[in-house]
Amino acid sequence: MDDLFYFIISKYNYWAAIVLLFIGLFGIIVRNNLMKKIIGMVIFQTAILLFIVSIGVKRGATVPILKFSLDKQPLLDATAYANPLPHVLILTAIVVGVAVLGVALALLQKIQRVHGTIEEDEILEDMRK
Amino acid sequence: MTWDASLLWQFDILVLLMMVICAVTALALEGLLSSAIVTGVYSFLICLMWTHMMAVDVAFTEAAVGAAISTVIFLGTAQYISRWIKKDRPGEQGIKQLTIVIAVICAVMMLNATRDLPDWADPASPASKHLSPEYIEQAYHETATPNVVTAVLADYRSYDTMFEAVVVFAAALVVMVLLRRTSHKHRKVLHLRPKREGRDTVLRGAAQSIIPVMQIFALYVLCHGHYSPGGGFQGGVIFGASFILLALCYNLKFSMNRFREHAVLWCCAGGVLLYAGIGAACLGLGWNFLGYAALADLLGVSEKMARSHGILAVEVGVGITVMAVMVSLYYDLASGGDLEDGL
Amino acid sequence: MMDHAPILMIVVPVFASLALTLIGPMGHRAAYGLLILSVAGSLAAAMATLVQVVWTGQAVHYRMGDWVPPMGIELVIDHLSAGVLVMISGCALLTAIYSMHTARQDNPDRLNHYYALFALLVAGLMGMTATGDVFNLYVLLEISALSSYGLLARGKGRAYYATFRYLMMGTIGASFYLLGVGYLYIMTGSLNMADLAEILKRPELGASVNVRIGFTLIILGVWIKMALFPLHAWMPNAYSRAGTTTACLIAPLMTKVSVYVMLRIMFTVFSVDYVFQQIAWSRLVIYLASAAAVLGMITALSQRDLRKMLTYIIVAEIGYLTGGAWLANTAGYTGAVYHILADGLMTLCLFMAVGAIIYRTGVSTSAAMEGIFQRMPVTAGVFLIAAASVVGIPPTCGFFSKWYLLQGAVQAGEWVFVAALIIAGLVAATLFFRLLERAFFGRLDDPVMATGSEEPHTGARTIRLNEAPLTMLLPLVFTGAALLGLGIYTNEVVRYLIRWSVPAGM
Amino acid sequence: MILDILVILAMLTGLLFFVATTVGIIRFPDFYSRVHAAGKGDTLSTTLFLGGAILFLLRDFGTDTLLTAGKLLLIVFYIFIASPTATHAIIDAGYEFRVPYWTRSKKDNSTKGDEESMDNGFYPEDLKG
Repeated sequence: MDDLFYFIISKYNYWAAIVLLFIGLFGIIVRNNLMKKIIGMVIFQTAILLFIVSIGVKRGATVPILKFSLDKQPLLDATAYANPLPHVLILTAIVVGVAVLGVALALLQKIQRVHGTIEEDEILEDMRK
Repeated sequence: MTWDASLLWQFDILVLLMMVICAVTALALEGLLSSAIVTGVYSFLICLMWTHMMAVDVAFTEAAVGAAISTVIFLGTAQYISRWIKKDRPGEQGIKQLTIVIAVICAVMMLNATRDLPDWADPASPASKHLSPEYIEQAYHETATPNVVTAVLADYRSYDTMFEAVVVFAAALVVMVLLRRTSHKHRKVLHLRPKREGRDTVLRGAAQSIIPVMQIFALYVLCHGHYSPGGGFQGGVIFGASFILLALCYNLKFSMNRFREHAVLWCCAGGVLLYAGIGAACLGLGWNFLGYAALADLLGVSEKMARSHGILAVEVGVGITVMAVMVSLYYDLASGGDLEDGL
Repeated sequence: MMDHAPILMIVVPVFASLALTLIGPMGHRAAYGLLILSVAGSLAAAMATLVQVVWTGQAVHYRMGDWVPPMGIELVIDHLSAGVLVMISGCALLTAIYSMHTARQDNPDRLNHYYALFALLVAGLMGMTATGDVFNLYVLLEISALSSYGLLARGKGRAYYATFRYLMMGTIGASFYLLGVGYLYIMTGSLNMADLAEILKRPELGASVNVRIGFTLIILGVWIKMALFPLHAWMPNAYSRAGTTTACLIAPLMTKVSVYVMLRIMFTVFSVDYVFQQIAWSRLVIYLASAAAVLGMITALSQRDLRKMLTYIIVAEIGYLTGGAWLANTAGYTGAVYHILADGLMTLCLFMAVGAIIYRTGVSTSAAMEGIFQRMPVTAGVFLIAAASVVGIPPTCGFFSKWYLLQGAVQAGEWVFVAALIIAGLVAATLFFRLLERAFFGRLDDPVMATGSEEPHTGARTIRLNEAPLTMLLPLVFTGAALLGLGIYTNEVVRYLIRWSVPAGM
Repeated sequence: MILDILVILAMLTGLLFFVATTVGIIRFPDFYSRVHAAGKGDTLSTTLFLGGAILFLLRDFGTDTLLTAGKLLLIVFYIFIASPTATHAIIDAGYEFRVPYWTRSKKDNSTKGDEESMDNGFYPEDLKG
């Protein structure tokens, strides 16, 4: 029982990320509305970010900002701070995500103007004409 | 096999569960506005999760970018498209169903494979053992920056960060090329935009009291990034958000009188230019690209302090670009590109 | 300055794009000149690096900010990437020169922003090729992707939906790549390619299912990006509806750079042993590649729109490249790498020639080819060379890459791939023969031509020379000559460049 | 000791108001009263809860705790300004678009009326919520 408990609490974070990932992918594939596809894309991306940030967590570690002792010396114990590298990667990835989102929404407005709809099947019909 | 109580797994599971619910709701709702708002809620929850994972810089960025700016540009777009989705028609769904089956199989395989992953929050995992201790132990001695994330972001991996600024610059450029002042001849748009005079005293009063503080706070976040969570992105986004708030409480024209179209464009490119220019200056001084230590002689400080100053300078560059790009995206997306009025 | 060539070839186009944005609406000529200058600078730096690499026989390393590699980011330019870098900047320079008229035609407004995105795309592709860091590759992948969305959406009407689909697929591909990098990072703790390769040699990681998932996700992401057969649906519409300049720039480069990334991940980050012994899907991949080659060519045969036809030819070529890379022998690898260079030039040449024809006739279906030999003899001649290269006729480089691929396939005993190569070649021959027949014997008084020509048609059968403008013709002729030149100097290219990059253990 | 009791009391009251707000948002019949519940309850409960947190921090009095308490106080202050303003803006927009309000006679189809009214227009002020 203890083992099972330990197993669950040491993996649940990855499970949540993978479940969210596939919820997002499902949204992109199945939904017919392009706005919903974009929302699916956002969820898909953030799920990956969640997965990568969870690599940086260490038990008993705190925020990766160095603490100082009373005589102004930094406390440089690597186990005391969370891993900063995934945070850096994800900062970059978040900004990339919002850039892609902006472009996708601009395209969406253009599609609405040209085709008069943002439902995928109606656009395809409109294009066949 | 003891579990440290400092990680509240109960709290985590609750937040993650709520995130899954939000994700499903955002995709299932029929109103597009509501799904945009629920996506914002999802972003806030992920922020909470990240704060709890000790990734404060990331959570800060997600709060400013994911929960605030993304929601605003979602709503800005929503006014030009229909508010409700139509029910999916039955019909040729064969390929979609096949894809879903494949996706579910992949999901099961990946969930199964998590058994082999290092345990969550294990201090002995490869990622915690290999590169990261060196960053934590050396960053302060080499860059005089206590916030290790800032040091890694703007110095060790500053080449990435430069291109990150280029990415947002490219996004602003693409959106501008796509939307701004293009002809509206083909427009079959549901025009739902309400007339806004901006005469509401309560809103104005609140904006007047909040916006200056926001801008000061943004500058604080930008400049204090060495010592606390924050830096160029977060500061830039907050500064940009202050102009967006101005546009929301008054109107778009009012905000554009204070931050003109040309100035926005100049700031977009200028920030990246500052960043890449510092890199090139280091190159000119005989070091490699973005080797801030080259600035030591110029500034009359030690190499360590030169790196610290270099980090500050590139953070300012990133801040300027991100601020201008957020404003530019808002101007274009909220007004449908004609910059007349919107949201 | 020689030491800094690796970074200069990436940041010079970035500076150019900033300048194009900052200076504001300047004359068309100034913007055009600035673009050409920056891309030429990039090409010069790439050439210098290539010479250095070939001369010393060693990879050039450039440490960003003087940080030692696993901590900082480094650029690594070895024989493979040096060749691809020269190909990218060369193609970009030719397209930039070519764009004098077409870019202005496609972009009546905001020409400098268009050129700024052009420069950013070049910077992104160069950066992807030069980098030695897997995460940095993701960032640059997104730069090239974002700027290509902007460029493709400059096409008319229906381009928006096609671009939207491309954006969705591109984002899924890039995200898969990022997730794969995340899996590798969680198992190894490193992001530097050389460091990763070192760590991944450990036997316990070789057997790990999560490393395998990471590899699969990265390869899947790259396949989506390069439009390998079942994942190619986004590409034909996106490319065929773009403006001429955009198509000339993106069609040859984006997919080839993705193939390069696949090779990099397979052989630099992972190893030959891992990919072919531990993973062992090469049989399956070769079937996919064969299907891509045959079906791509057959679909191309059924297209009426010229550019759509060329896009399906790219789908087929991606099949050749992927198949060659997964053959697991030196000949196949040589063929694949050589074909990256050859196919880049071939595709560029075809798209330029078709662009010139469309520019003069205003028609984009195969009817535009009617009587081209009389009207545009130079363009038609270069088109003939490019067609010969796609089919694989001796003096052109297409023959040699196919020769190596066939040799590799026979050595590996992959008869399906051999058959696919031969069938695809025959279909390509049919396709181009049909076109060239119309081009050679086509009648000028075809009603389609009457509407397309610039002056009202008089009904006379006079042969009016109506060649493309010089700025289009020069790069076109140069590309045609390069196709022949690359073919003639095959031995040298293989001996000095490709042999050096063959991964250990192949 | 007294401080502890005060902290617990403030936080509990805050939570109670949060629950009341949630119940109000779900149970109230029309747009206006729901927003009213959200605006009022949210502001008060956040204030109380953060007030509790400030008191908790000030138990061990020092420069850094005082600084943190000051920051929290600023957050309280700005929520106190922003949240009612947002509520005001939403209600104002609803009023301008003539969203029908609930009366006792319309009790049966009140929810339906609300849904229909949502269709009438777009509320830009939604954002500031």
